[in-house]
Amino acid sequence: MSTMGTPGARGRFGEFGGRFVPEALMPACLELEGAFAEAWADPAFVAEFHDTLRLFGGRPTPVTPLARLSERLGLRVYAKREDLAHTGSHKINNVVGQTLLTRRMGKRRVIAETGAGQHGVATATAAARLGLECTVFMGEVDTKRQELNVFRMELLGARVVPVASGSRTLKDAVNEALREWVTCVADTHYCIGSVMGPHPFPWMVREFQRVIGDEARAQLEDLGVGVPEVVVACVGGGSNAAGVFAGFVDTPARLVGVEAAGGSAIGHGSPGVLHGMRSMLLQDEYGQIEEAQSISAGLDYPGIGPEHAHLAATGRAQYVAVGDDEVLGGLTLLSETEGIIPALETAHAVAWVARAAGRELAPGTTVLINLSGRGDKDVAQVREMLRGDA
Amino acid sequence: MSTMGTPGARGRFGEFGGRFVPEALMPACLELEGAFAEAWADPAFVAEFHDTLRLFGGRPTPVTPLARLSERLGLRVYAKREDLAHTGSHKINNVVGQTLLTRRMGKRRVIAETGAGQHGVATATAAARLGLECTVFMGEVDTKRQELNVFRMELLGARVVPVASGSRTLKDAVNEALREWVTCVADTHYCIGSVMGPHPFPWMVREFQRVIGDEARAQLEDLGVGVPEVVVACVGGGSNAAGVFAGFVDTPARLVGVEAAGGSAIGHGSPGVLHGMRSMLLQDEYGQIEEAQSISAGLDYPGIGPEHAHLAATGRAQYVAVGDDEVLGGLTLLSETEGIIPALETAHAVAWVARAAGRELAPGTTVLINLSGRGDKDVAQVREMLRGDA
Amino acid sequence: MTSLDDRLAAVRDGGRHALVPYLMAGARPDWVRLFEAAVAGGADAIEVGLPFSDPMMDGPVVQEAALAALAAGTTLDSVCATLGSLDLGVPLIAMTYCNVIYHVGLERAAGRLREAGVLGAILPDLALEELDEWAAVCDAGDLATVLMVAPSTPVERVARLTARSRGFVYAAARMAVTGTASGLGDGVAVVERVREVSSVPVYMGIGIATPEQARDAARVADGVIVGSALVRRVLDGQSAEDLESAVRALREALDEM
Amino acid sequence: MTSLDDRLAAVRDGGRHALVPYLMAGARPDWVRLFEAAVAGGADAIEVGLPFSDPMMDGPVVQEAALAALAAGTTLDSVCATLGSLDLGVPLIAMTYCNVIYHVGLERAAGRLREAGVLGAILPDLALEELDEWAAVCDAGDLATVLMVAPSTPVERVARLTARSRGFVYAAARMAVTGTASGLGDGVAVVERVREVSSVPVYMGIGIATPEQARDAARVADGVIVGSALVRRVLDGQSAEDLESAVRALREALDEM
Ligand SMILES: Cc1ncc(COP(=O)(O)O)c(C=O)c1O
Ligand SMILES: Cc1ncc(COP(=O)(O)O)c(C=O)c1O
Repeated sequence: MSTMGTPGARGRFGEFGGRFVPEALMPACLELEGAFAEAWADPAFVAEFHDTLRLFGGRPTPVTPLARLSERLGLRVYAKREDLAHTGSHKINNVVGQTLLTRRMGKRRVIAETGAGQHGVATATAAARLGLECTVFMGEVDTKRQELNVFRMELLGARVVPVASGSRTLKDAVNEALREWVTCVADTHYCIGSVMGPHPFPWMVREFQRVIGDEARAQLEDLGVGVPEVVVACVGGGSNAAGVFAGFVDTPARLVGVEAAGGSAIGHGSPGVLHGMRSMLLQDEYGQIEEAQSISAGLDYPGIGPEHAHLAATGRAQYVAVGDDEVLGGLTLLSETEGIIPALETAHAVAWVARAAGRELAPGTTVLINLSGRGDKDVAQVREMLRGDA
Repeated sequence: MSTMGTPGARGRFGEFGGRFVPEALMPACLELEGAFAEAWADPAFVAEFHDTLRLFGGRPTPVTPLARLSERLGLRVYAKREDLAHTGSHKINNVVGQTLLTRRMGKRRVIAETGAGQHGVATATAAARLGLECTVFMGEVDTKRQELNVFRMELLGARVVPVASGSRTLKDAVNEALREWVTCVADTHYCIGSVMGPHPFPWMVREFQRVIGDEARAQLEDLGVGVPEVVVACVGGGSNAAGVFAGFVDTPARLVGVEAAGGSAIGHGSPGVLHGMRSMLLQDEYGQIEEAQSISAGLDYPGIGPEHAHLAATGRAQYVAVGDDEVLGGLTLLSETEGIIPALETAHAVAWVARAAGRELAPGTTVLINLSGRGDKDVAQVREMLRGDA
Repeated sequence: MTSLDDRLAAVRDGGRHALVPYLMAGARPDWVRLFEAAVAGGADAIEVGLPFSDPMMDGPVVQEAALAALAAGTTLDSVCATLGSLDLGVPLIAMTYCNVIYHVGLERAAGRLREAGVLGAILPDLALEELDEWAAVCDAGDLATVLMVAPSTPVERVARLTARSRGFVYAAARMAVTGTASGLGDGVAVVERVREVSSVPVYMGIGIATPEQARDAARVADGVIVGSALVRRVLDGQSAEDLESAVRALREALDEM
Repeated sequence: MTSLDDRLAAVRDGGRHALVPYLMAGARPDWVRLFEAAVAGGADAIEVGLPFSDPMMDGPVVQEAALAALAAGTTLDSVCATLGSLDLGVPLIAMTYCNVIYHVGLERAAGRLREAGVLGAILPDLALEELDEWAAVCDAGDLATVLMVAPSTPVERVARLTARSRGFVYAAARMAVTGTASGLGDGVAVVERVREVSSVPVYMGIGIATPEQARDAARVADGVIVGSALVRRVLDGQSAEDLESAVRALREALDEM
C-alpha cells in the first residue's frame, strides 16, 4: 500500500498492526472492517459524517497563525485548532465516525476506554446525540484523579465503570473494555479512542481523524503558506498525529511525533503485541508490559498505534520525546503569547518546537502544530505543579 | 433610530442608556465612541475583526439541529453554538473587538471586570494574543469560588485583582474597574463584559456580538429553516441575547430573554442609574442597589443592558425568568439528549424552552436557542448541587 | 446666580480661601456633631455625603463611610430631615450619585434638599451630556449644580463645563477617585485651565489631605475640598474635638496665604 | 499428528472424558505441588498458565493469579526450567498471550516449551488470521496449537479453525472471558458446530466450574477445561490436598458419564 493508504486484509502497516484478539471478537472485527469499508465508500455516509462534524462538532476548526509565538521563536508557526472542536479535542472526530457506524451496523450500544476522560466524554457525547447506550471503562486511579470527567460522562447519560485490575489506569481500561466487548459484541460496538487496537481500528480511526490534516492542508493553502516544512503533533496512541500526518504524508513536509519521555514507545520501546495489535511497546525483558509515566494522562500509554511504528521504521516520520519538566514551559509559553491554553498532551508538541527552534528548526522554518486539545481539563493539575515548583 | 440600530450621540435606547460617568472618564468615552464609529465604518477594521474571529476565535460557530431534544419537547429546536467559540462562550466576540480597538486607539493595556471569570479569561486571552497588558478585577468572593479561572487568567499573563469593596462580587468588580479606569484612562481601555455601562459600550458590545445573530440568520436559511418563530437567549448583562436578537429584530421572530429569577432586572427591577447607564435595576426603595442571587455567576447582576430595558418597554422582546431549581433540569436535559453540556447561564434558556413547550410554545414551533457557553466551568458546582439534592 | 454663588462669592470677596470639608452624613451616630465641629474648625461650606451603595467616584475610605451610613439606615429623607432642623451657618452642598436622586425623582429630590437648607449638589456620575434635565430642575429650585473638571478634560470642554457649573467649579487635582495622595498632581494646571475661560471660583479637590497641600492648592485655587483625610478620622473614631483641630489646621494653612 | 493429538486420542480411545484443569504457574511458591495434586485428582492434561501483565481473555481470578505469579518473578524460562525437571505424567498445554511468545521469538519460545515437555500451546489472542507463522513453527516443533471456537464464530469459520487446531478444539461455552458461571451457556451448540465439520476431540471451557457442569458438558464434549474455579482455591490458600479433592470431584462427575 502507499504510505498511509488503505491497509490490506490483514491490517498490516509493514510488520506492525494486524489483529490479535480472541476468536470471540474476530467476527466483530471482520464485520466492522466490512462495515467501515463499505460505509467509507458510501458518499451518503461520508456526507453524514462530515455534516455531523460541521453542524455538531464545530468543524472546520481554523488554522491560526501564531504571530507572537513565531516572533519569540524565530519561526513561522501555525496551529491547527482541534482545541476548538466540541468537547475540546480532536477526539470528537473519531467518536462521531464510530457512533454513526454503530448505528449503521444496527448496534444500540457503545463501550469505550478512557484515561483522563477525554475520549470517554467524547464518546458519551456522541452517544447521547444518537441516543445510544454508553458505558465507559476507566481505571480506578483515574476515576479518582478525574472525578469531574466522570461526572461529565454521567451528565451525558453514560455509565462509568471503574477498572480495578492491573495498574488501574488506561492500559487496564482497554483490557477491561475488550473483556466486556467479548460479552456483548452482538449489540455493542467498542468505540476505541485512538489509532490502536486490532484491524480495522487503527485504519478506521486514522481515516476519521484525517479530516484534521485534509482541512489544514487546504487552510494553509488559503493562507498562502502552502505546505509547511514541518508538521508536529503529540503522540499518545497517535490519533491526532495520524490525522494531521495523513494530510501531509504525500508532501515533502517533515512529520514529527512528540511522545512523552515516560511513555515513549518508539524511543524506548520494542516490538510486541498488546491490545490486539503488533506495535512498539514499553515492556520488560520478558515481554511484560510496563506502565508509562507522564504528567499528561492522554500520553500515559505504553504503546503507540501500529502505523506510527511503521512510519518510524521507514523513517517517513520522526518521533521525539519531551520530558514532564519541559511540558509546563510549552503550556505557559503558548498561553502567554497567543491566548491559547493547550492541553498538557498538546503542550508536548509546543515544547518540542520551542526546544528545536534555532537548532533542528532553522530560523524562519514554517511549522504546523496540531493543537490537539484545550487545557481547561488540566488547569487544576498545572496549578498544583506550578505551586509545587514555587 | 430603528430598533437595534445606531443610537444617537447621547447613546439612548428610548429612555435608557446614556452616559453617567465622572467627568474624568467622559473624554475617554467620547474618544471611544468616535474611535468605534470610525473603526466600524472602516472595512479594514471590520475585516480584521472578522478574520480574527475566524482564524483565532473559531467562527462561524454552527447552528446545530437538536433532533432528540426536539422530539422530546415536540418543538423544532436549533442551537447557535457559542459554546464552541474559543474560551467557551460568546464572550470572545466582544473582547476580540475591543482589544483590536484598543490597539487601534494606541492604548497598551486593558482592564476588565469579571464575575465567574468567563469575561476575565476571554479578555486575558485576547490581550495575550495582541501583547496587551491586562488587569482583571474580580470580587474577592468570586476569586475564591473560582480559583481555577483566576489561575487561567494568570496563565494567560493577566493580573487578577481581588475586589474587597461592597458585596465583593461582580457589581463591585465593575465599580472597581471604573475607579481604576479613572487613574489610567490615557493608556488603558476598559474592556467591559456585556452590553452595559456608559455609551458607547452597550452599542459597541452589541455590534461586536451581532455576529451571532447575523451568522445564525444565514445558517438557518441554509438549513432550510428560514426565520425561526422564536429566538431565546439567557440574559445577564444581555450581550449574548443582544447579539442574537440583532440578527432577527427585523423579522417576525419572537425574541425572548431569560433572566435568572434572582437577578431579574426586568421582572423585578425599576429604572435607575448604575455603572454609567440608565436601565432597569434591582434596587431598594431608596435607590440603593440590591445584590442579585443566582446559581449562575454570569447572571448574578442586578442590572441589564439598557437596550434590553428598551426592548422590554416597547414590547419588541419579552423577558421571562427561570428559577435555580429549573436550571439544573435544563442542563441535564440538553446534556442527555444532545451531548452538549451547557453553561448554567445558558441552561436558563433551555429550561424556559422546556417549560414553555406545549404551553406558550405550540407543538412544532421553530425555536432558536442561543447556546451562549459550555458547561465545563460549572461541572464541579453542578455536581455539588445534584449531590446536595440526593 | 444661585444662593450658593452668592455665598461663595462672599467668601472670596472677603479675601478668604474657601475650606470645604467633605463628611458623610450618617457615618456615625454623632455625625451632626462632627459637621458642627468642622464648622467650628473653620469650614466655609460642607460637602455632605449622601451614601450610595455603588459610589464609583469614591475610594475605599468614603466607600466605607457610605456603607456605615447605609447600615445605620441613612437615607436622603433622613438626612434632609436632620439638616432641615439645624442651621450650621455655612452652605451645604450635597454630594451623591445619580441613582439616589433619580430614584426619588429629580424635582422631589431637589426640593427636599433645598428645603433642608442644602444649596448645592454634586453628582459625580452625571456627565455634562446628561446634565440638562437636572440642571433645569436645579436652576428652577435655586440648587447649585457643581460640576467637576478633570485633568483629562479637553480645553473646549472646560469652557462648557465651567459655564454650566454653579457655586464653584470643582477642579479635580488628579485622575483618581477620592482618597489621600501627596502633592497637587495636575491640580494647578486644571485650575489654570478653568481660569483661562472664566472667573468663577475654582476649588481644588481629590487627594488633598494635609494643611501643606491645602496651602499649596490655595496659591492657585479659590478653595480646597478635603474629604478622605477627614472621613478617615471619623471612621477611626476620633472625637469631634479632634476633627475640629484637624479642620482648624487646614484653616490656618489656608489663612497663611 | 502432534504428540498431543496422540496423547489425547488415547484418552478418548480409552473411553474417558478428558479433564483439563487450568492452573497458573508460579501463582504460589508450591505451584508444582498443586500441579501434582491436580494430576493425582485425575487430570488428563494440565493447561499451564504462563503469566502475562495484560491478559485480555481472562477474568479477575486468573488476572489475580497472573499478577501473583509475576510478582513472584515467574517467567517463561523459569517455568520451563521447572517443568523440564519433572514428569507430571500428563500432557501439559501452555496457555499464555502472544507477547510472551513473540518477545522471546517464536522458534525459541516453541523450543523452550517443547524441551520442557510441554506438548501444546493456547494463545487466546492469536487470531486465525495471524496464525500462519506460529502454526508453522509449532508444526515443525511438534507443539500443538490449540484453537478456540466461540459462540460467535460463523459456521464456515468453525471449519477453518477446526482444521488448524491441534490436539483438541477449545469450545468456548459462552461469550465471556475466563471465570465461573452457571450452566453451559452456548457450549452445547458450539461443540455441535465443531462436530459437524470434524471428528477431532472437542473440549469445552469458559465458565465451567462445578462437577455438575463438567458432567453436563461431557454429554456432548470430549473433555472439559476448568480454570477459575480451581485457581480461586489456589488464591484462597487451599492446600494441595483440597485441590486434589476438588479435581477428583470433577473427575468423578465425568466418570459417571
Ligand atoms: C488533547 C489530547 N491530545 C492528545 C491525546 C493523545 O491521543 P492521540 O495520540 O490518540 O491523539 C489525547 C488523549 O487523551 C488528548 O486528550
Ligand atoms: C456562558 C454565558 N452566558 C451568558 C452570560 C451572561 O452574559 P450576557 O448576558 O452578557 O450574555 C455569561 C456571563 O458570564 C456567560 O458566561
